[in-house]
Amino acid sequence: MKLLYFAWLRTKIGIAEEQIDLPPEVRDVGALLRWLQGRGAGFAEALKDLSVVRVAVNQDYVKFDHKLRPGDEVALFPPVTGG
Amino acid sequence: MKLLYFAWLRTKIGIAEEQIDLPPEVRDVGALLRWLQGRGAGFAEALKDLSVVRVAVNQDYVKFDHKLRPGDEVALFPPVTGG
Amino acid sequence: MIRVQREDFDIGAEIAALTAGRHAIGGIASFIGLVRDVAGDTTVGAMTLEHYPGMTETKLAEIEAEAHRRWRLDASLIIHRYGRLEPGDRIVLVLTAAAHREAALASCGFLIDWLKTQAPFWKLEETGSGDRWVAARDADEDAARRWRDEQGQ
Amino acid sequence: MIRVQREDFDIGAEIAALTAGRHAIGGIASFIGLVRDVAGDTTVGAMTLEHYPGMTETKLAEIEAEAHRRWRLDASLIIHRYGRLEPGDRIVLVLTAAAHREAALASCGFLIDWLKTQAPFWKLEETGSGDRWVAARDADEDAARRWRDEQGQ
Repeated sequence: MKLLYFAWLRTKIGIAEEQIDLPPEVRDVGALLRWLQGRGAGFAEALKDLSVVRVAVNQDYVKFDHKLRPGDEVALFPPVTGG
Repeated sequence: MKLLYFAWLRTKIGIAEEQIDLPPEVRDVGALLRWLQGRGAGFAEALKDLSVVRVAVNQDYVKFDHKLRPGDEVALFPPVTGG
Repeated sequence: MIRVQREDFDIGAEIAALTAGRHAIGGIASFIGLVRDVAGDTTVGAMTLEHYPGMTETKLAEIEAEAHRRWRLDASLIIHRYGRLEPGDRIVLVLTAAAHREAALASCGFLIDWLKTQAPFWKLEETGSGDRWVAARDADEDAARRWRDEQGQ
Repeated sequence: MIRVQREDFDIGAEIAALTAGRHAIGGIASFIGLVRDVAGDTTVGAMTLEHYPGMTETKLAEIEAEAHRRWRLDASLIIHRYGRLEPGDRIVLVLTAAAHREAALASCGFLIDWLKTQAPFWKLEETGSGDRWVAARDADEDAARRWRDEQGQ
């Protein structure tokens, strides 16, 4: 699965993009976020307040109960501030 | 008093502008319009439906009860259609 | 600023002149009105815009001042043309600039709605069956009325 | 049409290209967003716009299609820039063209409100006290929410 991080999620985590194999028990977005929180201090800090984390799967906004599949492109980012 | 006519009021009356001396009994806009209606066929035709006649005195919109004074610039025109 | 002119205008140049060096501006809203080649089910070849010189400038300036009372604007511009215009020609430009988009967008809508019912212009259309004066649209009066009871921000 | 680009844009040229020869168009509404030199009480020297290539284009196209479902539009254009921009620089252009002004003005407001909450862009401001990511404004979310229950025309 491809993971992308944008804006301050990227700078706090320290990487823009990674390829990971999900543990089998991580089946939806919420489980992914909890699993990522345990991957180190940068992840814990970036993901400590999930109310300001938005998730897109395959470039479409999803809720935390969205089911994940191998090969998904999952992006994590703060609320958008364009325009 | 200077009288100005615009758009189809001008084309029906046949003049764009005239200088007139008002009879003393014509004291407000309503009286002026009734007096003008009696000045000939063009005036009668142009002013037969006063609901589509707008009046400006000294370049400001006024109602038919607006009092007139010598030297006023009075303009008659249909509802505006700019923009 | 207001301008009543026979000549065409260039929106890019007008925006540049209005906003040059003014870096507190975050949003510029604009509206351009064009001559259409249809009116109802009739083909329009051209139109002539007549206006009331003097009153036109006064009314546009009043309308602009009212927009500045209702919204916090950094700059604004109204250009209205008169004379003979053909389909596709520009008739009117409204520009509003503000720190945030809400004020710019709302005041731009206000200005064009208000101008349609207050500025002394009249359109004479050239159609296949002769010339005809354009009648005022009830929808324009309704659009202007909407602002009478509304507050700015 | 949508474009996501590093380069600046020229509103006059874009309007000309979008509306050339289309004489059923009576009104063109536009909004341009600019980089401000202030944010709250802080001076901003410049900003960098990051985006999510791929998703940005998809989202902008969806937003534009939604505007065409809600209003009868003849043409529309969204240009959004990314990269480093300085105060006074243009960030975004929204253009909508329709037979009448109501559809053009309303859809222009809809597009910029919607884009602010849906298009994946993030602003990093350079301030005197260092770089900082711009926080989303509640007012933007409110503005977008307003359209969710509203009908087009």
